[in-house]
Amino acid sequence: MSIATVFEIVLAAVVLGLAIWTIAVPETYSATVGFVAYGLLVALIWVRLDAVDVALTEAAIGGGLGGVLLLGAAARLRNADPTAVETPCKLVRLCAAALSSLIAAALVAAILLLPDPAPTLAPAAVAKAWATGLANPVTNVLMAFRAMDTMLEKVVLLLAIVGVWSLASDPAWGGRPGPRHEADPHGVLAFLARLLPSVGIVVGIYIFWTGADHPGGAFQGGAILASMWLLVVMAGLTDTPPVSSRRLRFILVAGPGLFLVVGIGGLCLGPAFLAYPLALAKPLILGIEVAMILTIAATLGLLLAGAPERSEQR
Amino acid sequence: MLLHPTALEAATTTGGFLLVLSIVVPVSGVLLAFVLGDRYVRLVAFAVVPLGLAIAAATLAILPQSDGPLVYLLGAWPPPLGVALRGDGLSAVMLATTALVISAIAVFATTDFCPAAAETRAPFAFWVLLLAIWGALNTIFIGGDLFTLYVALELLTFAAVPLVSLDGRAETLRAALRYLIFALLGSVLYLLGTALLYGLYGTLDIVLLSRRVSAEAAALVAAALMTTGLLAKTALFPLHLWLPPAHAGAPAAASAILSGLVVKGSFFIIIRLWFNVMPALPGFAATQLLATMGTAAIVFGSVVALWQERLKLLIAYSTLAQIGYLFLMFPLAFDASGRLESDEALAGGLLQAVSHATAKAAMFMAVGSIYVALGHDRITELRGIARARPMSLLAFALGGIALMGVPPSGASLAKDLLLQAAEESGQWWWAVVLQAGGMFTAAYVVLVLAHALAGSDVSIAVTGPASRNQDLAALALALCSLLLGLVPWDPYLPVPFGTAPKVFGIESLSKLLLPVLGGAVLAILLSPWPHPLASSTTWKALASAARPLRRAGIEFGRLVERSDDVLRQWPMAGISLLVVALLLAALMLAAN
Amino acid sequence: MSSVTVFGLCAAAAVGLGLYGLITNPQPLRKIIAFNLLGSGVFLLFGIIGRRGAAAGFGNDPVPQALVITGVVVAFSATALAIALLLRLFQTAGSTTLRSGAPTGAGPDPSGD
Amino acid sequence: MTEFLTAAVGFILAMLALGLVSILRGPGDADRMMAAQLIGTAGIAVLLLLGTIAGVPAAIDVALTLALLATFASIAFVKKGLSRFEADGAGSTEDK
Amino acid sequence: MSLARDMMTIVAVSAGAFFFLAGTVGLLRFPNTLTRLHALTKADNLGLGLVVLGLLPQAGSLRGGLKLISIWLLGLLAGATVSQLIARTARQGGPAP
Repeated sequence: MSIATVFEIVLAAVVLGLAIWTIAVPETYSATVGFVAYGLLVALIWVRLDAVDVALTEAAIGGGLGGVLLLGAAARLRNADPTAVETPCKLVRLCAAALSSLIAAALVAAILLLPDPAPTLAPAAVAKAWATGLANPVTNVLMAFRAMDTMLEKVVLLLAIVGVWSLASDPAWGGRPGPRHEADPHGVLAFLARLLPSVGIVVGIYIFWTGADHPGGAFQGGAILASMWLLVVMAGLTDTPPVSSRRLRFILVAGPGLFLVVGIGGLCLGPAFLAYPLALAKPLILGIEVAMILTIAATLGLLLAGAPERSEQR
Repeated sequence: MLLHPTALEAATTTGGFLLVLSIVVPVSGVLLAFVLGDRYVRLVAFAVVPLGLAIAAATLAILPQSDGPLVYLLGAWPPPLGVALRGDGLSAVMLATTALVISAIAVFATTDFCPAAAETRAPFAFWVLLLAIWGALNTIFIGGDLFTLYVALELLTFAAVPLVSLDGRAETLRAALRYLIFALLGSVLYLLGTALLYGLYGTLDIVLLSRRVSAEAAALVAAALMTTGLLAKTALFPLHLWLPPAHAGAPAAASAILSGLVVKGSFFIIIRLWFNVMPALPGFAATQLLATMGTAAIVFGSVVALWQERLKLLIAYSTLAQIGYLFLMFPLAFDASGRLESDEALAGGLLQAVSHATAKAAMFMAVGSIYVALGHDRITELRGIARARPMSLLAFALGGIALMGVPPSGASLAKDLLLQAAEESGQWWWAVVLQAGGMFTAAYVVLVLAHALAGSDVSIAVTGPASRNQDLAALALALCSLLLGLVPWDPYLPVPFGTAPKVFGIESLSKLLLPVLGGAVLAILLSPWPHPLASSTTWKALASAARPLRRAGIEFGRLVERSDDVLRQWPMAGISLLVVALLLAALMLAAN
Repeated sequence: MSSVTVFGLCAAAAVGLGLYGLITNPQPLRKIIAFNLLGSGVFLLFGIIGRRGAAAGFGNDPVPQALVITGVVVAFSATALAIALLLRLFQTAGSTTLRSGAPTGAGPDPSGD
Repeated sequence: MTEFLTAAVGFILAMLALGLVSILRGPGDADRMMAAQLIGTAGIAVLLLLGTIAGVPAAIDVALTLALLATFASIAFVKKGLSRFEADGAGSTEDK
Repeated sequence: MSLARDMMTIVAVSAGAFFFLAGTVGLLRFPNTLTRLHALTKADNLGLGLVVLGLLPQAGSLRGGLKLISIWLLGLLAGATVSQLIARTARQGGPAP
């Protein structure tokens, strides 16, 4: 057994240990902390699997924004643990455990039975990369070959926003999402909120820009920008915009909107819907990505902020 | 006209752009409505509705002239790298149904969700989500790639869940959360199967997959997981814990969308999976399992429906039963070659889905109007509604009659086709279930009508205004469902020539009377509610004769209701889900 | 044991654990966390499938990677929506239980005919 | 060289696992937060080493992202912790 | 030249690993929150710093080196801020030191 394999086994064991802790621990807050740590470590697995684009996404979501989302909820639900009585009886849990392990076992069998050599689309993706002029194959798949999925996924994000907003109370509609944060303007948090975003914005834009040819992209960059914005909000230096703001709405649809416009352009003038003319492919894709990074940053930030709570007039 | 594995459509066909438009138009509507907000949301929706109808009509018109399904390669990239949209007869029929039902719902909802000058919450969310559901469903009906279907499925869920909790009451929030989490569980299982299929065959394109799949263990595991996930989203018994509270708690227009259309999305993907991707894989036993669950759904759904106090819950449970009815097509499609191939069964199942979509949406709308009129929807206190809201009650009745399978309704044609398939494949037991299903449907419709029509001379205080638009929308949809049997289906669905029902004659009379009488008997035996005619003397004589039977019926009903309560507990539903997945996998493995 | 096998086992275990937690834990927030765990298992499965398909100079097939990125975004939005619903439910009802308040009609005295 | 780095990665990972034990033990939230902080830092170190071993320069970008977002997560973490103590009436904090 | 670089890497990374060990042991063994915090912040910053230092010779490009250093700086900044916040929290709400 090589030292690399030992390392992989240790990594897998730590990750699994965290997963078990997350499921088994009685207290919700601890489970949440466990899951955040799990998210951080899964990013390591992705690097090990040579899927750096996914590792970036996982680091941004699993360890970062997702963690904050879950921790925030856990903190707000601290006093809501009266469900112990609802814990199913031992027999039910035993049944569930047995059946879940059977499913996992079936999955293991299926994984071990996967064919060798494995089918792959990597050569096809590389062979067609000329059409976009971008060297990162994952970006090519996301923005060209499977552009439809990416566009629909952005609509999913928009619907999540609509869903979250629709939970507002009627008087709060049109107001600002989330609680107003106030912090000592000379405190540590405010200090960090002034310093870190400048670094974060550079990193976010770098990750986005490098995504054309190396791992990275609009989503990962957008997630970083969103977290920086939230940091500033949490430090009380700025406030969330009211949901009725037309400008905000425009930013929220800019990404899928531009995607759609370019797609329709391809339908009317070019060869097909979502097809890019050869000479313009790279600038068009980058343009869509610029719109998308704005949309993603705003969407992710607002998803974390929650439903409108404070009405505009006050 | 159906997707066929032998013909590789490597190029976009003429008219393929219609497929793109059927996605792009509603999605643009969503974006536009979101940005404009205020009072423009409804305006955008009403601009999209005629466009959508026109696109669906154009698709229906152009498909028979094309010598295969319509195909559109997105970005001109051929699969497996790219994603194709494909529209066959099934897609065209579903596209048209969706366009029709959404239009009717839009008309119905104009007054309920009237945007004010200053933007308000509910109308904004409703109109945006309505368009989003349209876009998601259209994508599901024409998506040619299993992962695109996954994204569309999630789009559908994300649009449907907020509709449930639109009025913000605690119980609807709870219903929405249950729905969301269970639906997410379902879609993760679907995605799991997708991952395995990609690992096996290196593509997720439906046509390419259908040519590559073979009966390998991993493929069967994938099929079982995907099917189970979709069943959870379709709410087939016993995975229905989320459906009754979600469908009954939502505002009327939203319920109509959820019950009529949303559950059809995941059902359609099951059809694609079993009939198009892997017709040879499931095997006899797995199809029997699906139909058995369907039968249980019919019994449970109908009996529990008869036990409901509230009309909306009754209809929600009726949806449960009708979903079960849809799954009877699977064993009947199984022919001697060991593949899912029977055209009658496929056409019958899809027609049933179409009839249910139209009829159920109409019924929910009608109940919405009744609710507004009475201020409640308690079944035992419906008397007098026939005079106060004759149009609403008529829409409800027509929808119910259409669902029972009375000619010339679509359900009747569907039943004929399925019965024929049962006869051809020698599975007489499903013929029995098909007949019984019609009677069960009749039972709760008759029950409601009996309560509503009893004492129609009583005049009641009406709390809310009547809306002509709402009644017309409901009535139009109900009529549509009732007349579906007269539509010439053969360009789109493999309906054998000459099966169009005769509207008049002894045969059709028996088709009317059989379910109605059977349903009346069932309603009397199984419903626990005091009957409005209970004071008449003939009734008393009858009742004393049938007392032991009725008592047994009541006991049975109570048993069913209790077990339904248990099965709707979260841990039980979760365990059922895993059991279904494992059973399906085991049966498929055994068959191959 | 190759890395594919090790992480494959890890993925399957995450799926099993996620399913178990989703079914047995009564707290909605814990269900949401379990769903995320389940999802991450599925994404890992895509990851090892892509790893097996390493070719053309890439250590991981780009198509599954793209699918995972799309999937992660969808799962994140689902989590956000679920948590918003949960918080709103807690705010309105004062509890987070998912047990339905018996929406079925408790039948009246059935013996009355 | 690769062997040495892999061993170092394994060692730091083992330390990280031990840090997890301290998450399990608690006892207070402050300790859990510290443990999470440790995991974040150790995770970044492991990532950097991994990237060097496998010759994946982009791993540095992942580490950079992680460093930024882990900071953000810890702050949100502490902030939530603070608002809780505030609710307990334990005196004024960073939050006003 | 290459040998010298490798030597530096080995020494620095080993030292970094040692500090991680020290931090973890401190986290596990020290009696109360504030002392544990003390152990942790030392280990954190020095451990990561030394690993970064060790990897600098292997970075290959100026950009890579700059990124490495900025990661360390970010770690320092975060560690300092967060530990200060934790310390306040622990002093006010946690068990007495």
